[in-house]
Amino acid sequence: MRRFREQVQNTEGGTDLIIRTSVRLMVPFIQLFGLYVIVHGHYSPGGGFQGGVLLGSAFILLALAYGVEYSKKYMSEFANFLTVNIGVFIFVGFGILCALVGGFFLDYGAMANVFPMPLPEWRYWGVFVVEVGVGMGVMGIMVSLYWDLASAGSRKEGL
Amino acid sequence: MSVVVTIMLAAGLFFFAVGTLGVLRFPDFYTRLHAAGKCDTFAAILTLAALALFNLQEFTVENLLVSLKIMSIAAFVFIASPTATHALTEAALIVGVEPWEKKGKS
Amino acid sequence: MDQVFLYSGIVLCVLILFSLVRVVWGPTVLDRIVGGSVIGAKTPVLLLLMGLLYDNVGMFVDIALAYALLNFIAALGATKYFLRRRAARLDAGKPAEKEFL
Amino acid sequence: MAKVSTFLILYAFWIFLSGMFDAVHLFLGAVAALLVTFMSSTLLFNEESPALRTGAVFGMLGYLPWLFKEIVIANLQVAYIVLHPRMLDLIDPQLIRFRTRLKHPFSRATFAQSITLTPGTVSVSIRDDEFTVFALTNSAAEALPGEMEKRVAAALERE
Repeated sequence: MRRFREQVQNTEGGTDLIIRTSVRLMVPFIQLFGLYVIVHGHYSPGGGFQGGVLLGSAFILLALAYGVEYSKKYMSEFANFLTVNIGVFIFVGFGILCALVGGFFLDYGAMANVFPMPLPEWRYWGVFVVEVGVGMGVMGIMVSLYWDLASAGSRKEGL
Repeated sequence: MSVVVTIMLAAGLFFFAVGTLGVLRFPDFYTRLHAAGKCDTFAAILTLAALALFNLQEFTVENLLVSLKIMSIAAFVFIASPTATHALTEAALIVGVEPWEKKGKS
Repeated sequence: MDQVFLYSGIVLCVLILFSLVRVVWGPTVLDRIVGGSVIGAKTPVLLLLMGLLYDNVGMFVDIALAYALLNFIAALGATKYFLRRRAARLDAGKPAEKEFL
Repeated sequence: MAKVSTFLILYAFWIFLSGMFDAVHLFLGAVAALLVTFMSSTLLFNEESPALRTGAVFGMLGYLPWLFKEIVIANLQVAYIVLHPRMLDLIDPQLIRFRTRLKHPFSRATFAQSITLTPGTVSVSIRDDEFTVFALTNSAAEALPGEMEKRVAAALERE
């Protein structure tokens, strides 16, 4: 038994086929589930934050199985940067837009002043836009937090 | 229908109990993983199938979709649980957790 | 039928309590991870039972799906973390710690 | 081809996740499925995966019932060992290694997962074409690779 263990230890760092295959099969469905949670935030538990966490965890799973360097093929650092900033921009920008047209911050009903649509419709679409923004921001922050913490700042290797 | 659901639920709970007992009783880490990996997968699939079947009692489209979701949890567990078991075993072997060996063997 | 679900939920809670023994007293860190993942395998079923008792399965099934998923990531991540920590200690010339194993 | 089938599978998954058939949600589902297809189309079907061949799908359908029967046997065996009062007499843990004839990475991963789920064995690692397996009892150790490898080969490696 000891001899076997030494042999396994000496070949450390080999490709781990099992984890890779199952992660590869799971990740697209996890991403779709995250998007579903973001879109259906009104009717079921969840919303922007939870969906963002699920989307981010899909990329974290990819980085765990394949390494940070490989997972950047699916989510480059620049794309991550863009995602975070556009998400925060959508959230804050929509809130301030509501304030500019005569309501409070994030007061979706006020948007009816500029673009006539029934009030419940505006509530629905306002929540939807803000949740998309929150989801993008949370997802990007989760992924970049993982990259920084797991590779001690170098963003090369990962766990 | 409800008899079948009850039997499947009871069987699932029995295998959950076996898995937990195995995790408590086995002598070392690797043998514990045997109990945890196998019994939990099978018991989770059994209980989830029972709940999906119960949910289909009144057959509507909505209930069918919820049952399909429950079965997708089962499919997810069916792929994920052996993977986690494999990762834990390999990690323990690399880190060097001492295995339990039968007395009288070299 | 609600009675059956209620008692099943109670049995699952008791089993989770027993699994906690392994989490608290497990001799090695990896034993604790196994205890955690054993609890995590029972929790989606418990959530669904709760959903059936409250007549709101459609809501709880989403939570159960997300829980099963995050549980898998937690087990994988913890495993990778301990592997990496050992490798880092060996690279720094220190012996691999025995107090956790 | 791979992208189209990924999109179709993801869209079907979305429809049964969502459960709403109005135009807005179907459109949002199409957008989400396109987004995921764009992000990770090389994950679900790539050169490692034989899943695009229809023969492999039917082979898998034939293989799963047998695997399920084996899982039931495995659980009964574990239950017998756990509930036996003198458990330590029954078990004899040991590591074994063997070479596999399977060529395809996907079928190797399937084989490893099946080993983990079936009686008395947990797969430890795959290095090149060598499997390391942790067996709980002597009889389980002697039974490998055995019938299961033949069945996996028949299911997935038919050309």
